[in-house]
Amino acid sequence: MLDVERLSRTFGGVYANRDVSLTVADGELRGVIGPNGAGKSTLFTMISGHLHAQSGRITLDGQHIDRLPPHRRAQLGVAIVFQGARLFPGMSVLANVAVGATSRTRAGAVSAALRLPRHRREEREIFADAHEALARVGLSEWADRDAEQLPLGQQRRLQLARALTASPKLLLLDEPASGLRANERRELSHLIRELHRDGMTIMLIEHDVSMVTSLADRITVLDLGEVIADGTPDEIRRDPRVIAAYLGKDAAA
Amino acid sequence: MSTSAVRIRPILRPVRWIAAIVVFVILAIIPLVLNDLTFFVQTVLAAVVVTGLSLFMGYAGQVSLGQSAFVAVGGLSVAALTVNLGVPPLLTLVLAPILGAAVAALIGWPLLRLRGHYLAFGTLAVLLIIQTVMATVPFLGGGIGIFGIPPLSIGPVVFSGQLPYAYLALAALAGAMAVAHNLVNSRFGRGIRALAGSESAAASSGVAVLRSKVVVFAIAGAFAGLAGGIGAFFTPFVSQESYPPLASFGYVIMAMVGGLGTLWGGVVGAVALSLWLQLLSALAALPGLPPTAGPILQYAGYGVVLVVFLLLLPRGIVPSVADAVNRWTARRRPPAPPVPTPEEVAADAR
Amino acid sequence: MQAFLTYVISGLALAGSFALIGSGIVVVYRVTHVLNFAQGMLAVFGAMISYSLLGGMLPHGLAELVAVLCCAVIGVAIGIVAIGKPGTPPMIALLITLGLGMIAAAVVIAVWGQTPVSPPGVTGSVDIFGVSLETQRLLVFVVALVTFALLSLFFARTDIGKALTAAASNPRAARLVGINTRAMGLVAFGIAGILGGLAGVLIAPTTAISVSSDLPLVLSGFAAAIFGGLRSPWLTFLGAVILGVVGQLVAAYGNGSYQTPIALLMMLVIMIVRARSMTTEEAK
Amino acid sequence: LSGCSGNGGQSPTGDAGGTIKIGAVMPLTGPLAALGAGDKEAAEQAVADINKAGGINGRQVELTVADDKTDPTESVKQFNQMAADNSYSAMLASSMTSAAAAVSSSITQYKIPTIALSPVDQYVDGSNPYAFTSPGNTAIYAAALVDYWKANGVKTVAVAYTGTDLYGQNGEKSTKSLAEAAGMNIVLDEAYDPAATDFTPLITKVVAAKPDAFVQWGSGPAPVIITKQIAGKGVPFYVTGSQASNLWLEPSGDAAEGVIGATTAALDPDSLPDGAYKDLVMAVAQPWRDQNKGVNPPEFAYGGATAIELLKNAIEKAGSTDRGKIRDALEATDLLTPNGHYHYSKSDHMGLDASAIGIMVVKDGVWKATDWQVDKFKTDAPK
Amino acid sequence: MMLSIDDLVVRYGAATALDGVSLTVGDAELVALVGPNGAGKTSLVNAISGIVKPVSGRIEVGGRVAQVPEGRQMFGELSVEDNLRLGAWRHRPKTTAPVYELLPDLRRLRTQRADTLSGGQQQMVAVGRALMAQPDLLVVDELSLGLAPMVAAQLVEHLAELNRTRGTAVLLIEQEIGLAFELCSRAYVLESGRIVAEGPTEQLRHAPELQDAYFGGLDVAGAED
Ligand SMILES: Nc1ncnc2c1ncn2[C@@H]1O[C@H](COP(=O)(O)OP(=O)(O)OP(=O)(O)O)[C@@H](O)[C@H]1O
Ligand SMILES: Nc1ncnc2c1ncn2[C@@H]1O[C@H](COP(=O)(O)OP(=O)(O)OP(=O)(O)O)[C@@H](O)[C@H]1O
Ligand SMILES: [Mg+2]
Ligand SMILES: [Mg+2]
Repeated sequence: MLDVERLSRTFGGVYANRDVSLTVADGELRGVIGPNGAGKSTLFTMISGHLHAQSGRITLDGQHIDRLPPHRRAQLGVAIVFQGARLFPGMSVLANVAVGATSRTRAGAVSAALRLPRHRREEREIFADAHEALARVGLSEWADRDAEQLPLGQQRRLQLARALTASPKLLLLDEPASGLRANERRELSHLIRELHRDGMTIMLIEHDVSMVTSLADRITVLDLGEVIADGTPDEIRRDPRVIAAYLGKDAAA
Repeated sequence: MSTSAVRIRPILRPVRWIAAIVVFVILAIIPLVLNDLTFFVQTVLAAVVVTGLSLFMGYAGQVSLGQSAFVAVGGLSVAALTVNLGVPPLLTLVLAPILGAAVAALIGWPLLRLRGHYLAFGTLAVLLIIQTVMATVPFLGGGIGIFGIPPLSIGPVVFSGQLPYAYLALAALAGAMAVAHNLVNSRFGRGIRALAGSESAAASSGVAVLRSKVVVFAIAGAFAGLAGGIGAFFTPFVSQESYPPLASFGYVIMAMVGGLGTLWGGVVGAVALSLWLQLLSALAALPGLPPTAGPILQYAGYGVVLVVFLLLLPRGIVPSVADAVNRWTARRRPPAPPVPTPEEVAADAR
Repeated sequence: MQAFLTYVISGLALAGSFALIGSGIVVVYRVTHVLNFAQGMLAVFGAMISYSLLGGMLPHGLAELVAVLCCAVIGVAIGIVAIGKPGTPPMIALLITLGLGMIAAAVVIAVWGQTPVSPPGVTGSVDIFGVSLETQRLLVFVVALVTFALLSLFFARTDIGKALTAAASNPRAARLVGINTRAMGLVAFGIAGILGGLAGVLIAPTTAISVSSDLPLVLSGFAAAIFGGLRSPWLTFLGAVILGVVGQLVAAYGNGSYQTPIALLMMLVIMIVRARSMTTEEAK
Repeated sequence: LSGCSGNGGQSPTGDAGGTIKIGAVMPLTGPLAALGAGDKEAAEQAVADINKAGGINGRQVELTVADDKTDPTESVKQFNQMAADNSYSAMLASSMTSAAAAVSSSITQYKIPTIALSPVDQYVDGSNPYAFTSPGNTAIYAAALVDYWKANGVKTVAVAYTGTDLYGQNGEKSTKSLAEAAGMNIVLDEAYDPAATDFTPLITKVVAAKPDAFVQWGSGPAPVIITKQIAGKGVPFYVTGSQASNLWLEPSGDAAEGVIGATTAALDPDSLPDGAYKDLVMAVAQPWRDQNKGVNPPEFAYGGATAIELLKNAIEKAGSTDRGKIRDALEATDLLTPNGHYHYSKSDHMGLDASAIGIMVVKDGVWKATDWQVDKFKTDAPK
Repeated sequence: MMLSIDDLVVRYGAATALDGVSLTVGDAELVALVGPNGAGKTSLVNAISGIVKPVSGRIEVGGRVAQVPEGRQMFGELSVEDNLRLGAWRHRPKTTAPVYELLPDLRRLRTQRADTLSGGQQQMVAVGRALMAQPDLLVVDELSLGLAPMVAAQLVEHLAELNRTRGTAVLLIEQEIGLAFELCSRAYVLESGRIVAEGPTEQLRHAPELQDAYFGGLDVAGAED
């Protein structure tokens, strides 16, 4: 499915990612953890195409996507939920989510300007999907609100809904649970597990270790831009390097 | 800043259509009662330009301080081609918006990569360059300007006099607004608005950031080119001085006064400002004023009203009115969308 | 060769005047994200006031000083209207400065009429590498150079400079740490006033300034400043140099009519080339 | 729709007593504002005088001046609004050349006799029957200059001009052709950018070319800067009509001393031989002097006044305010004005010759006739 | 009394975010404020710092306040060092050494532009910047947001430390209720704009209405307000 080979990126000489390699199998749920500044988000943004790698290659379903701009990768089925809230102010929650469908719809400026029937049909589909996605993350009754007015937690879910309307092949989640309460995390976990069950390939960055370990099939651990461990949750929990660099003694439990 | 169009739609949709029709009927009657249509035609053409500009500024969130450049392109393609090459008028009128769009795309494609006021400068620079070229290249008027532009004609029918151009301009405006309206409420329009909010998020939702921006800018350029083309037939004279930078600033002011990112903002802004300026020059022309009084009156009148207006209604006429209407309807129809605090307005603009 | 040197040096001197106008635009933009279109008018005021004062009572030096101080006041006044109202978006503020520029024009016409003026400056000329350059133009260049040195030091080294930048970078956070963003904005407009006045006072003797000089002045400054993204002093200076030198060379070896346009085109091309390299980083 | 049919003149209101309405469009704001303001003041003064003297054919004259903001499109708008109103009998078109040219088709459409306050070459040959122009075109200025140069043994000439406007372009053409015809050779011929603020390259070339005469055709701040930069370089410097006012004198200051200019013959009234012409000039100059502490009026002050004079003369001759009749009367104009002696004809809608131009020199900050000119006036001053 | 809020009402247009909230923080007291998304926590914080104007109610502050705002609010164009120094804009001394002591990760980033930092790094800067002001009352909106667990725990320790040594009072908004209750002696529970529970953390920990929402528990009820 996704194959990342010796990916490197420096900023002013400092490595944010160094020879990062990992392979995510079709339908796998891959956890990515590591201390702050380890390079997790950098890795995601390079996969989603917002940041160019200086060396290494990224292969999606056997196709090299290194040189493709973000929107082309989105059209190939890569969706990302960013770490910070990045939504579209001045648009309703529903419209925000509808934008997510852009990647898999075709109608362009011309057909829109002329209101071609094909365009009308597409619009109906898009909004149907948008509503469904909102329902899934439990934001239905916020649909007509102005997105920028959502409290933080809701903004998180909004982004998730936006990603879902793209019905992606590969879903990148960068700390989706931060700012959520225990029970909200539980719901989120349910949702992610559901998507996983439906066969979606997912990569998940989280600092809530218990959440990652309970969800992920495999976990990749980054530190200072390098992969220091890669394995099943149990292996990771016991790995001394990981405990030293990230988990800390007590958290290992 | 582009919120209001979205906000008023659910509440006002039926009303809007009726309103639109009424307005255009009125606009269609006016030319029959006026005895000189120059003011009318030039105002409507300005509205066409501003409709495009407002679409661009409101959604791509950037400024074009040189929109006259594309008006000039439209004017030139009509003037130079008909007079110097004898191209059929109708054909040149078709070319005007196309060339306008092409030139816009040409500068937009590189400069729209940059944020901030780069495009504002780029367009302004292009305008100044075009002006010089027009002033020096004989084919484009070479300082003398281009005279004797033939009247527009379709087959045997010749558009002589002012009236046909008044309706041509109105048709152009209706077309421009229809296109703008359809675009805004479409997948494409949402994409544009989205990338004004967060380019990275828009891109990863599949929005082709650069292309979308360029397309909107080109559309604005097309509107400007069309207006320029019709204007060239109407005046019928074109020279470098026909497209001064101040006119460009005027378009931006009209767009803001009317309200960015709203369908009617362009029209309202253009009409409001044109009327006010017309009133000022009328006052300034009153006999018996001391020689300097006229200019002082005009500058001060323009400046003071502009400043006061912007301070009182920073979001422009249409959005403010729309909000008022919303609040009014809200009494009977909760839940109303909350009005943003000044912070949000400011935040939106950044 | 000698001729070439002449053109280049005169181009540099010319750059000084563009840069001075640009500097004011940079200061205001950097601190308030407002593109101050009244900057040209500030220069016009500087020229007019110093002209009147010199014609009247005051001696050289003092007259210019007073003129510059007046401009500082005018600058602050502009600032109060432009950004005084909380939450005024930059785009609106830009148009407000445009409007204020018109009001200023009305004032200038009322007080000084529309006849161009050119207050007396430093007379004579100096030799640089055997190239004779009007002393006044040399003065403009030197002052511009010093101004920019001070500006970049001010922004890069001093706490107040940092606070000024912070005010625009994130107004909310600025307020949280106790920075008074509006006061900062007004300080910026005040500085812009001084720089504008300085420009007017210094440039006027080499040319003829009237109320209609406003637009050409602000455009040249804008052109220079945009090169530094409206925020970087040194890039602004570089932009000014390109405008000035390229312009003079075109006038010298090409068709004089195209002096300004080709200089502008040059800037555009460079910016476009830079744009391509910037794209990826901006995307993140 | 009176707007389209343009049946202007035949309207009944045309002759029925009442005031005679004349419309004018001038740049009162924008770059050329100072020029327009001067024209406005002079024209209004002339109208006031006419009305004091009992008006035209016993009817008072009402002049309406609209502002075209130095923008042709605006000029057309303002022009049409008055031209479409049948109560207006005649128009003055803008002091801005391209604006005055822009209204060409409106003039034909509304068939309204119009005198341009700027030299519009397209109007000179009378191909547009209703359009006239009052200022001398660049050709007669150049002719006067070349006469002077011939008389003073000038062999080599350098020309600089604004390549981006008519005044510069035509000025350069006429100077070149006339000078070469007179056996002089053009050692330098440079276009410059009117927006430039430093002319070192131009000056350097001029100094290197060592011409006997260096003339520049342009207006606005550029000529001022050139004057300042050429001063003291030992090159005989010549300017033209556009510099015959404080707009150039004032800012140029000391640098203007000794500069020679080809301007209207009226610029230095006292140098004129007594006679009809001097009286006419004085009629304009005296009130101006009284208002401006003894300073002589600038060239354009005569322009505005003259255009009114020409219309007055025509309306009197026509004995009617019918637009068509006024036009015919204009074409038959043979009138001595402060601006020179006008002979409008079917094929000449400019009507002046070189005798309307005088060669002046700046002495102590004011324009004075050159001694050569003073002699010349004795034989041929406008009469 | 370091902070006393009395019957505070905040509205956004027609929507009411805070509806008669009263809350106090004593000198050198450590108070937690918890509640679901959209409860109004951030609105409360913004009201304290004057960013939103309350419709009615009273807010009294008894000393120097510093804040760790929601969403980090970096000075993007400025370096980490400058961001920290500006935290003490109003006060001397401006030495940043103590912050680097506390958050060693930041030391190597001191010259980096703040907008290029990783999420967690920005959070560290936000905390460091607030500490620079040496406040009497520290208001934190989501302390652990985006921080590695170890770092978060360490910061909580430091706050306790500050409280002991300098008597710094803290109003802590925190979703990781474990952390919050470990640090704080007293807590308020805010839901859809109203205080629904208040008291010593020991008691609240066992309060049934908090069980499922903030601690383990099985119920998966909707968390909407
Ligand atoms: N544009 C940039 N310029 C310089 N350094 C950068 C830039 N972008 C990222 N970095 C650095 O690269 C490193 C990795 O950043 P990244 O955002 O990937 O960390 P992370 O693993 O996501 O951390 P966190 O858990 O806090 O989100 C950090 O040290 C960051 O400072
Ligand atoms: N600018 C705004 N305009 C309109 N409504 C707003 C605005 N900001 C917040 N709200 C509303 O006020 C309520 C409280 O929001 P607030 O951000 O204070 O919640 P919160 O407790 O901080 O949530 P979170 O824990 O997710 O940060 C929410 O219903 C939100 O929709
Ligand atoms: Mg991250
Ligand atoms: Mg919050």
